[in-house]
Amino acid sequence: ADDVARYALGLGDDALVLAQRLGSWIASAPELEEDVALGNIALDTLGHARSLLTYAGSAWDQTEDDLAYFRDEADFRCRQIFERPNGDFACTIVRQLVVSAYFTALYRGLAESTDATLAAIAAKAVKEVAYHLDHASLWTVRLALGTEESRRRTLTGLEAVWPFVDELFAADPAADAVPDAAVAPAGLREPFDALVLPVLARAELEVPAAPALRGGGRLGVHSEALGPLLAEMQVLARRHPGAVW
Amino acid sequence: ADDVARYALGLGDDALVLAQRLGSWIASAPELEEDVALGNIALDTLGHARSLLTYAGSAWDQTEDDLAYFRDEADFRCRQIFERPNGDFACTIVRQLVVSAYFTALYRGLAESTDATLAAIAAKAVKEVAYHLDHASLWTVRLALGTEESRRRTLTGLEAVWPFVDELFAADPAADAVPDAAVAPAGLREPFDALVLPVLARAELEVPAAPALRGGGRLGVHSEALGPLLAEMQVLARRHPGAVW
Amino acid sequence: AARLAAFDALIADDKRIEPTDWMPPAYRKALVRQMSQHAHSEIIGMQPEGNWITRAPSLKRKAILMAKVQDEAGHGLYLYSAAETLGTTRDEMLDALHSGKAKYSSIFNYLAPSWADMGSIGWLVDGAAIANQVPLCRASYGPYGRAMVRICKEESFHQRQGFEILLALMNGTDEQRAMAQESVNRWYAPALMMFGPPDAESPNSRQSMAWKIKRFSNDELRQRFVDMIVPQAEILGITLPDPDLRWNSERGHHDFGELDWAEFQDVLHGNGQANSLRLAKRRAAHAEGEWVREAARAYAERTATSERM
Amino acid sequence: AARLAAFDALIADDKRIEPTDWMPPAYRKALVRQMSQHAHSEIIGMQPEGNWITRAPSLKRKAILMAKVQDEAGHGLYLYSAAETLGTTRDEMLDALHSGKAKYSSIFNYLAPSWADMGSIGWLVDGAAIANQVPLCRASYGPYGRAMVRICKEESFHQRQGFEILLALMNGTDEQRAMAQESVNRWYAPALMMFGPPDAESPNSRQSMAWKIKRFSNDELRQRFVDMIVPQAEILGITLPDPDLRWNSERGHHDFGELDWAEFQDVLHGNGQANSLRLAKRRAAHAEGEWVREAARAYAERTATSERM
Amino acid sequence: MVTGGAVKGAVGAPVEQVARPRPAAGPERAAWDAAAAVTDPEVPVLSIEDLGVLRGVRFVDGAPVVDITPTYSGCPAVDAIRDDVVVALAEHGFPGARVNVVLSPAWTTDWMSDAGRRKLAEFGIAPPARRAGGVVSLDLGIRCPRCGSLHTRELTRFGSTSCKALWVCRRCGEPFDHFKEH
Repeated sequence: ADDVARYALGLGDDALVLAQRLGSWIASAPELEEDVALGNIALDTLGHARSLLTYAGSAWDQTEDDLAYFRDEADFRCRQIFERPNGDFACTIVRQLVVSAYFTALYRGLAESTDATLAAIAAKAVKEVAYHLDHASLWTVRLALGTEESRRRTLTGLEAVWPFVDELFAADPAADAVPDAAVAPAGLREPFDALVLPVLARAELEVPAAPALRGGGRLGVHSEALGPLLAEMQVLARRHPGAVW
Repeated sequence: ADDVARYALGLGDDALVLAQRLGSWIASAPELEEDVALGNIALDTLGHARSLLTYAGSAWDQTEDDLAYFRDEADFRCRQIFERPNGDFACTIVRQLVVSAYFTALYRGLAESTDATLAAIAAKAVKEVAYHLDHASLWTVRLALGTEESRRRTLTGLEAVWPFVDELFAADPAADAVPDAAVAPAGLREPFDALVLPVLARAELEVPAAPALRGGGRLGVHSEALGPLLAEMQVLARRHPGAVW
Repeated sequence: AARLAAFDALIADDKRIEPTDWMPPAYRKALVRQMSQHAHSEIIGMQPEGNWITRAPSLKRKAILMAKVQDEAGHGLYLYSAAETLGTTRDEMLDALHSGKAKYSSIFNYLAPSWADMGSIGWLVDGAAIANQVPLCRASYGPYGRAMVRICKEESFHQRQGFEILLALMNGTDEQRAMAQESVNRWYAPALMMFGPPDAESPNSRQSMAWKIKRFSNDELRQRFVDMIVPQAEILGITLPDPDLRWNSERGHHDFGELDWAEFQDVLHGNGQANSLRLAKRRAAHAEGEWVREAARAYAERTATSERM
Repeated sequence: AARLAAFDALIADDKRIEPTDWMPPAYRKALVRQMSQHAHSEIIGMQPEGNWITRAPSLKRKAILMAKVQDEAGHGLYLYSAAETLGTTRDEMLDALHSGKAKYSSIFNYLAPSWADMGSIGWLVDGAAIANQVPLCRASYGPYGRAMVRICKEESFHQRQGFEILLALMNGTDEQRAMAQESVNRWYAPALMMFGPPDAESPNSRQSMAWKIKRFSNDELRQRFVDMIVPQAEILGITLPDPDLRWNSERGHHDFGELDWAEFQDVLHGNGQANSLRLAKRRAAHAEGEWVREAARAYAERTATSERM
Repeated sequence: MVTGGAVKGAVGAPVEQVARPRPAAGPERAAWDAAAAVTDPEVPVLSIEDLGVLRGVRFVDGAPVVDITPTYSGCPAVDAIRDDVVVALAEHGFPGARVNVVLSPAWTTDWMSDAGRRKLAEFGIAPPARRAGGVVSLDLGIRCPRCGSLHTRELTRFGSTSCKALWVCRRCGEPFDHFKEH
């Protein structure tokens, strides 16, 4: 149970940190429809985080809030792509394209997990992330083929996000420890490519040549952007230790 | 001493919060010269904050760091203009124009204070803020008369900043309590106008018509931007209470 | 004249006017004004709460707050669409908002610097909004009335959540209780002023009531609201900041103190805590999104063209 | 040929080459490469530290860090100006940086996620930089040598401040000590690799030494650095993460373990922790500043024109 | 082999069975009926039974245990429903109820009862279409709940709550919510 919990923790952190990023779009989106859409996607993602963290915490007698609010940066296990600042709308959309495709592949696989709870969480989530992927795909094509400026911004976003893609499929000791319950990250590359590459082709975008960054989020190595994100997320809870909200 | 300390605290908070804002420009300025300039101005301003907070704290047996890191939002006494997010370069420059003119008027007056420490701090600071005012004036004119885009941005910045101007000259109970040591805020309006209005005229900018906001920073009423600023500023110090750095 | 008579008859019968029906220009104008102001309030109202999403102190509260703000965006969209049936486009309404010509609810010109404000906004502000809006479910204009039915149901969930936030705080530590009380102290009077000036000074109200766009007077609604929140405040254990507040058994209502209408006018005219902030943020979001909307237009045109070929 | 002989004689005499002197094109090219790389390193190097200014745990440390980052911007400016005396403009050098053609010190492709990294960067990274740079104060190209004299003085102040940050942490709580050790564990090997590959594998070095742009070999400088930091680590009470590190009384130097040069090459070729991050942030700052630079140009042109009239 | 006819059968009765595992009689039935009256706070015309959110009622050591399932992972109404179920049961003489949130099998709009669909339409929300063998039939588009026209268009797929999309009728102009197939 402890091993499965560690695996769930990594997945939960990915979703939590992404939801936190998406949450700051609200009331700043380029149109009202996108305020709704990004809010909706953020909420789904937060829902996945809550299910996963609650499950992880159940092994250690900790609540989702203990895990979200009272761990320090080095104890977080999110992969670095989820920590990326929002940037402009194009940058957020490209990040959403990548992570929604990754989630789709992941949750499809995880729905077959021998761990009944993970399988149940994934089976619910997979339907939701399919919508997120649709949304990101639609906008990627629109922005890439819209105006000169939107294309330029989409390219900049793609270049900023892509060096973090490889890390998604890098080894995860927590996954290796529970091969039946977990989905092996390396095996997700193919279904991911099958989801993302056709969208890039439709958008007339090439996979950037820039080399992959080293990553290491699953080992507690984080980009410099996570610290300030956690500072804001945790400030109120930590100011009132033990309080119930 | 307690009354003077309360007055110094407000002035110190103004400078501290502004320095924190300016500090996040570094490594993001539009040209290297401005990385240097904004860094320099931030550092001067932080220096004023430290002198004022150290002096305020001396009345209560507290260090500058006790005051900066371990007070909550409602205990801060900064006026709201200093809390304004940086926005783009034009917005920062317009804010700098306003606050540097205010500081110039303030420190000139304060250099005549009956309180020797305040007078000494002000006498030093007045020379530095004169440089800041020069810098902001130069850029205000340049941006206002540069390109169409830079003028548009300057106008937007001016409209965003100006509703906070009146608060600078609103009553401050801490100042009223020590009329000899303090500079009466209302008396600063005239010298402020004398410094700022000619710059606006040179930049062919009009004083915006938008009504003044209510303010209340000296009473602990803050804009919604201060909370996140403090979350980031205080996070590390609060994570290690009692530590020496 | 026949059309006007038909219109008046529909109104008198408590029947609904539909988009394709004839209506007096002044009726149409009043409706666009009221519906777009309502929509603007929803989207400006996202700001004070949106600002707390990243700092919500538990994941459950974060989820609830996200859902609420998303709801408000959805209500805004819904109301703009309903108003568009009157022949004014959303772009026109947004332009009026951005230029400062159109109003939004003055309540959002107050600041929300405390987490407890998420509770007060839900309990008091949404509560007052519902009290204002429930009668609008019977508004004579069909799309508006039907929109309000759905919106009111969802808003009452918001009010309940706001109440629960305050309840959790009042059951919490001393600091949390103080936080809740301090916040209610700030929001109580502004919430009461949300019903508008006293009836004697409210010129627009009379015509709106005649047209059954509006169903109760400002003072009636305000009284109803006070009567509703007093027992709720008792459950919370929170003090409403009005020394004159007491039960009047003769009237069968609570008496309450004079409100500071000068302050109300002040905020209405721009001198609030946040007026220019709210508008500046809205304008900035719109301006920064221009390239996105342009790209979407360009792409739509391109695909439309290629489909024709 | 006479000019080349004169140039060689100046070099042989340890005299300085000045901007107006003739110099071999390859010498000029090597200088521009080295000086601009140095300037780029200063400005990219602002990023990992700039990220901590807003969170520095005391006002004193905040001030020191601000001053340091500002110093780096100043050094960058100074070095670009010195390099411009060789006929290459700052814009050209920046374009080369932004397009990825020009290099900057690979050390900045490591992340600085901990406050203790502000100590390690000062003590180890600036320490290694100084060890690299002190000999450059005697570099044959006048403007470069003179720039380095000034820069080295300021950098040694930075090193001392880094050391003090670590010293405060090591004198602090258990958590602070662990923070310091963890950070030094990460920075030790990368700092040693700042002196470049082993002499046997460093092709550019030989020519640079002949021209007296460079004065000591990579391995000589690395040894000198290790000998310097070992006693400093003892004062700190920090463990340098190298089990093979020990004093060799025969050599009169410290022996130390093999470095992982495959990792070095990996980072150099883009697969570090932060390569594309650093470049993306630099590019973004430059792109977002375009309208400001354009406005300044437009204004300068306008005033120049009006002055002529 | 499943024939076309058998598939049709599967869309009818079996789906209804999964949707409402209502106990036939006894205290389970009484407790079920008490819980079934609780409404979804976000779509208050629907009871949690209509929605298919109520999954089961049993008694453990004399106390009722109610299984509910969330519609969407992030749905914040779950906490309110949980509280309301406890109160509703207590009011009907079943104190000390526990509410258990089950995720599997994942909720689907196919579990929404016919009564629920009718109530939604009356409320002005276009109900979700039934799937035939797991495939959503999008052939006809969404019917305007006001005028019944199929000449409608989606304004935004993401609506005020996760379960809804915003549509507009091209004929009568009415904006309306559509409860999305899920």
